[in-house]
Amino acid sequence: MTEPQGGGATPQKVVRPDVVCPFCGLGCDDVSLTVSGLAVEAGEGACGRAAALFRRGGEAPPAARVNGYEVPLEAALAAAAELLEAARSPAYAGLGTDVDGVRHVIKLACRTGGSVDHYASAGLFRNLSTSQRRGWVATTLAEVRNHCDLMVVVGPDPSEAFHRLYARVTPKTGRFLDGPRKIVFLGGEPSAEARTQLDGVVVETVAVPEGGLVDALSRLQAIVGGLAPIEGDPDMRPLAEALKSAKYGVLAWSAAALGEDGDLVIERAVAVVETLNVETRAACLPLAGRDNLIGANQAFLWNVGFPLRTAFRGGVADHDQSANATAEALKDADIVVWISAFRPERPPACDGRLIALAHPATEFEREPDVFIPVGQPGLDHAGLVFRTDTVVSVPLKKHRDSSLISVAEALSRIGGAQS
Amino acid sequence: MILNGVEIRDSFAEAFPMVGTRLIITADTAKWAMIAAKTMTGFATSVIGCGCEAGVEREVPAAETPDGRPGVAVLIFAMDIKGLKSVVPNRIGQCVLTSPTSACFAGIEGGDAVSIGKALRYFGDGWQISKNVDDRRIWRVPVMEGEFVCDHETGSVTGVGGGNILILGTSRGEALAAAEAAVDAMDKVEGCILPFPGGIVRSGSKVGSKYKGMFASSNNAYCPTLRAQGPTQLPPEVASVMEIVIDGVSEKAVSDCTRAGIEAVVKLGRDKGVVAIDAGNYGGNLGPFHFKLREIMS
Amino acid sequence: MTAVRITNGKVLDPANGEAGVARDVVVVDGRIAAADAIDGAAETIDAKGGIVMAGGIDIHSHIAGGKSNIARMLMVEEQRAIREPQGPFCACGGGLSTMTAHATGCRYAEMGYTAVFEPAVIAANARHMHAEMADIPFLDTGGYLVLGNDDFLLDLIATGAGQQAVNDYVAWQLNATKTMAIKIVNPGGINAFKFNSRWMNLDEKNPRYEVTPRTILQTLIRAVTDLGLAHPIHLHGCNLGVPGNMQTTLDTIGATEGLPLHMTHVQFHSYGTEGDRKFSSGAAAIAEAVNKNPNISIDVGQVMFGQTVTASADFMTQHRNRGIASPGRFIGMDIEMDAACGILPFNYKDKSFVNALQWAIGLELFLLVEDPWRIFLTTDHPNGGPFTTYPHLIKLLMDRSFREEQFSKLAKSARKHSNLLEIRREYTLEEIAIVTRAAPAKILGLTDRGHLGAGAVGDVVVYRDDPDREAMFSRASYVLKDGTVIVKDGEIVDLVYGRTHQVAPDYDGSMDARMDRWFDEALGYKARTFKLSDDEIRGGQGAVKHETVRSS
Amino acid sequence: MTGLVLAPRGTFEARVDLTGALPGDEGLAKLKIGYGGRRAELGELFEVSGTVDGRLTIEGGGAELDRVGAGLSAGEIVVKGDVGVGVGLRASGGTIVVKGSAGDFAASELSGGKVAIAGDVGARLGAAGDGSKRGMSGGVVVVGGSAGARAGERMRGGVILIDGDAAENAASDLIAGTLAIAGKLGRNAGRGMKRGTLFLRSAEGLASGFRDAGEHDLIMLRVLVRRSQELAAFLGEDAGKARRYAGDLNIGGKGEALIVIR
Repeated sequence: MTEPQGGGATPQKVVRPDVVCPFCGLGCDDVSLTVSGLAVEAGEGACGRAAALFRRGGEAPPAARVNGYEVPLEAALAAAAELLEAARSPAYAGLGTDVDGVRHVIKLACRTGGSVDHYASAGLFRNLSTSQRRGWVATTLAEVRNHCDLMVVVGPDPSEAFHRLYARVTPKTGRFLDGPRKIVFLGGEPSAEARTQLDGVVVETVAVPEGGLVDALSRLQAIVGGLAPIEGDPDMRPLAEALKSAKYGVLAWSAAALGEDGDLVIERAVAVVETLNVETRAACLPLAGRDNLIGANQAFLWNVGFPLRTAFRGGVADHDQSANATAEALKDADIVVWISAFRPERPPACDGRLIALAHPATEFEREPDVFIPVGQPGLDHAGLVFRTDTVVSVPLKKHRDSSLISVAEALSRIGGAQS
Repeated sequence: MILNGVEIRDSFAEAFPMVGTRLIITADTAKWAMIAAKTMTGFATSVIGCGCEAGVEREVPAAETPDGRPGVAVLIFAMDIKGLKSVVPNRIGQCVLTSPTSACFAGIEGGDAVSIGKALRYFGDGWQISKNVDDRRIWRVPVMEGEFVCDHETGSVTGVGGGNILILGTSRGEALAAAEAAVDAMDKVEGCILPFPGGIVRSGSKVGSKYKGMFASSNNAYCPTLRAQGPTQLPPEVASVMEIVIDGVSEKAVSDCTRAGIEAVVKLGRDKGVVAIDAGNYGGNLGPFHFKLREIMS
Repeated sequence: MTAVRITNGKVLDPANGEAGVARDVVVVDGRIAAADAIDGAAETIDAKGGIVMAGGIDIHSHIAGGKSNIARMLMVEEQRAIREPQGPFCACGGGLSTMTAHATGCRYAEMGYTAVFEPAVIAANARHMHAEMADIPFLDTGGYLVLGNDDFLLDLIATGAGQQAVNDYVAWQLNATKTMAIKIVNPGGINAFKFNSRWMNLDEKNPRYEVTPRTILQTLIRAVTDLGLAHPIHLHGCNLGVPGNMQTTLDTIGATEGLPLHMTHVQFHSYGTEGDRKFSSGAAAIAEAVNKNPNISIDVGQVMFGQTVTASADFMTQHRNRGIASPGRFIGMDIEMDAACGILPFNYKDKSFVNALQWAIGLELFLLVEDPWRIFLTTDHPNGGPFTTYPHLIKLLMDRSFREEQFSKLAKSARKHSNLLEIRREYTLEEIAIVTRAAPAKILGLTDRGHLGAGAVGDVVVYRDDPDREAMFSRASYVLKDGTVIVKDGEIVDLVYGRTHQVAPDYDGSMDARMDRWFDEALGYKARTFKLSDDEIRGGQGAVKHETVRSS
Repeated sequence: MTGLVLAPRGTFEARVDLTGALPGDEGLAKLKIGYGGRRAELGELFEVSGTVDGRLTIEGGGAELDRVGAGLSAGEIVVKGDVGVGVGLRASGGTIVVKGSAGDFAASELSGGKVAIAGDVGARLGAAGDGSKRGMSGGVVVVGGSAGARAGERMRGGVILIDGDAAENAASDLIAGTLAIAGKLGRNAGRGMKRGTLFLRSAEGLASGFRDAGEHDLIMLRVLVRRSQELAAFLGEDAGKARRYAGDLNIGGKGEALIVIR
């Protein structure tokens, strides 16, 4: 598996095939990484975004900093512990970490109090708005791949965020398909790259006027349910008929891309699927999974009982999706613990103190009070992340020796120093 | 007891508990409110044959009705709540829902609830709308003329049915005139209705019959033409008897009504052909309410 | 060396024939030793007036995984209403029918349970299951892998690949998912629902593969027999919850042809169609069949009244039931060419004819099946009710007058349809010890658990001998896990973690190549990504691997 | 009769969760409440005076005070200032009077009683909370100022009156109930409405699925103004005629928006 290259001062070049990609939530596991010392280059299998996110120069990672001064890691951890000890309302934000990191966030937040949210959770909560209220019939990537003869993409093309979506879930052939697969973009347009992936698939687009997706889906819901809604643009009758005669229709969307009314869009899409399942088979494919968002939510559910956007006060958890959203929590927080191990995501502006357990390449608008560079799960250390379909989780492995500690370890040591 | 020459016999009306409710029927005009009210209380003289006893209680001024339009209060009585729950929606459905511009509201609170709009809404075939304000639900049922508005339900009360007076007159004409005078006065008492035609029943009955299956039959002791053929309650000068039956929401209402009727008759006096006031009973063992005429008039 | 001596108690250890023997129980370094193995002990527990038993074992309780998380999400009201109090050993969890991992461990431990097995691990979700089980304190765990609706298997059977290939595949999956037994849920039915079939009877052909549930069942029974798994096929049969399914259940027993089969939550599979409501108890006939067929064991899946949430891989059935969800929510999922799930909140009411009769049917089964070694105490947590109702259930079994008092509260229509009052049997303490410990250990092949003989693990419980058996089994006086006292007077006093159990039967290496191809083509990712490694189990601790005939 | 009085001991440095602080609670000072990421005794943050008699007055108030009157079933709470999120959350009776403004989710899932807020309210007035199918189901809410987005979302009963404007998506997916808005509407009001009534001054801002059903003399209006003081004040005591818009017809809804003709 390894290909030793060169020698002497040049670090050995190692090619690691079939690396699992942790970023978007599709969980592609055919990425090839070339690692030379600390330098990393993604090759075959990596989409553009994965390639950019995996790429590392050969330089040593930055040291930890306190108030802008480089300090030994131990000192930074101690400083973080001290700040948290004094904190009144911490906000644990970002949460870009593996399941183990999330476990440790829960443990620490349980002690220090404070709210916890993931930076990319807007889409998740749009999905939850319906799944928690009324439920849904959903499906997973491989089911779509083999069963789905008609996929309706609701809203903007999700492959903007999930680059290899169609190659993964709607290849030209599927095990149970009798004819060609069809994909309808409702209120969105496939990107040029998406069209390439969709070679051999019948692609249609149904244009929807700006802001008209909720109404269009309302009409679709009404027609599928046997009602006769008012006429509107677009005419939803053909799509309703197509879905009713499909063997396994799938409505897919990327909740993050649906905007403020996304929850209403999703509720209607779910209702369409619910009604279709009375007579035929259909399912939803809700996509939202960036940087282990789903894994963080899953770990919250089994450990705390609540989804993300839960706050701890004196060890008691309280779930409130609006009050504990990062943007709201920041208004009240006197300290923000920013966690972003997968990518150099910038922390949001805040008035309080800032502890950053962040990707070494993070560029801060304002120097954090404590900066602890952390390793990337699936590159610097092993870990577990969940795929966007919530069922499958994928193991991440260590692929280089960087000395960067994991979020879990950093938090564990902060917690240890604190008590 | 003799008042203005009229004998108040030492008798009593024997009455039974009945379950009743009040409805307020409104319309664009008093005329149409009354038509709806009269229609829905029609054919409701006796529970024996009609399933209920009903009548107009009073006209309600627009300022007092739930929708500010002229209204009529009606009372409906049945033998039990089950019976009431069946006749009320049925009568409203056939006679008020259908009557131009009408609306129908609960006129009594408390007691077992009797569905009105709750039952009638289905006429709307899914287009009905409910509005719940101030913890009271109303239904709006679309009809060709506009919307039929109806309260969700009305309350009920255990009242008294079968209060009565008998007017013994020297002629048919005089007995009727006296009975009409009584009805005019009794109509003004709130909480009561006189369910028979024009408030008067000329065929006051006794319980039972020689024929199987007949629950009531000619009250032969008060039939003037039969006075030679058995025990009679009629002195020789009496040639005709009229009865007024009273149903009321309470014992007091029936008692007040009884008094108002007797007073009106007494006012006419013996000179106008009224011989005596009597009342129908069954010996006092059947009905729990006894309206003793002399007590009422003392 | 650490040693604990439990003295002055009466030892109730049916596996070793001890029924109330006054002797010391000594645990040395986490294992039970002979009473005279050491002089004295570091710690002595005075169990005066107490009953000493092995730690309880639940063979069927849905405690972890994707469906549990969906249930938690769906029942946010319950999570809000029931929060675990903060304490030195308690985390921030909560719930009842949707307990968090931590709360699950605590509540089981307080009742004296030390091992609980998750009966429905969907292969695609196995990694999640293990991650979650690692966060359940106190309990030994393990999962039963759901097979029988997976397209690969159905394809093997349909194409006549042969028993050997099936065996290799089953072994490959057990290794990959680190599970300890095979569960079948609605054989072939979940798969058929993906092709829009709404019903699946024992001899009905799958619309795609033309394979019947009977064939699937027989093939997998043969596979676990050939592989030498201790636990027989753990079957959730066809037609769950359907009136008249007792015949299916009887036919299924017939289909085993004498080979071992464990039938789970049989209460849900014991319905007749008699009476004006076309719903009646089939418990007597089922119990009779169980009594006559020593190859059959069952757990009951008792229904207990109150709010719960039902979670099952049986999407076909759950979808059929979606209209009776309370509160009205339903989540279903088709999963990865593998299985599915359906989660549906439900409120069992004693005034409901059907629910009341379900309650009675469960008790009838408990009381009519004669051999306590072949029946196990379960509510199919949380499907029939949360496991915290076990003490109440034990009282129902042990106390006839209490049972009759509860019976009198049922809907009258249901009372007329049950002959529960005619059954006089009361469980003895020994029988309770069998159905909650000794027998579960035996049916799972856990030779060092469920008893108090020398060499067994130091999972020991002391109960106060309270005539109110519900009170007695609600809060153990002492619970030891691997020799550490974790519960005292019904309260958690220490935090320890159990182990995960698995089997790893050998298989022909060519199955690896076949599975690589299958994953690449059908699943769209790599088999090597799918396979769990030892370092993923409990933070790298790995699982306890149990011997099978074909062990690696 | 002053009842219990809570006077803040100082300015709040973090959000205060007043869940459980209800009139009639003798031990109010010892009540554990959320304060930022901690828990504190109510008495640490407020000076508690007065006697229990069914009334609770909060002096000063503040936008940090969350869930004031949450779960109230009887009695009266008066806040002489602003409140934060969730005022009157899931209350079933009693009266809550806020002299200032309120945050998001005011009167969310209210099932009875009355909530009066003199100033503005945040988003999702009377709406369904996380995971709940239905919003406010009964009671009366009167807002003196304007309401944020999604006022009355999934509401299924009761009456909400907003004197000022309502931001976008008012009455989204409204199931039943009455929502009256005196001011301007943001976009998409009534979208997804299944049933229920909106009282508006103009149809501007109504979602695209509403259609004009013409002017009507509605007996119902005469009844409503006689049964509800609040609606009488809003609609005018002589209300009778209204222009009716039916919607949301995109989804086969049977709701209505009524513009009363004065």
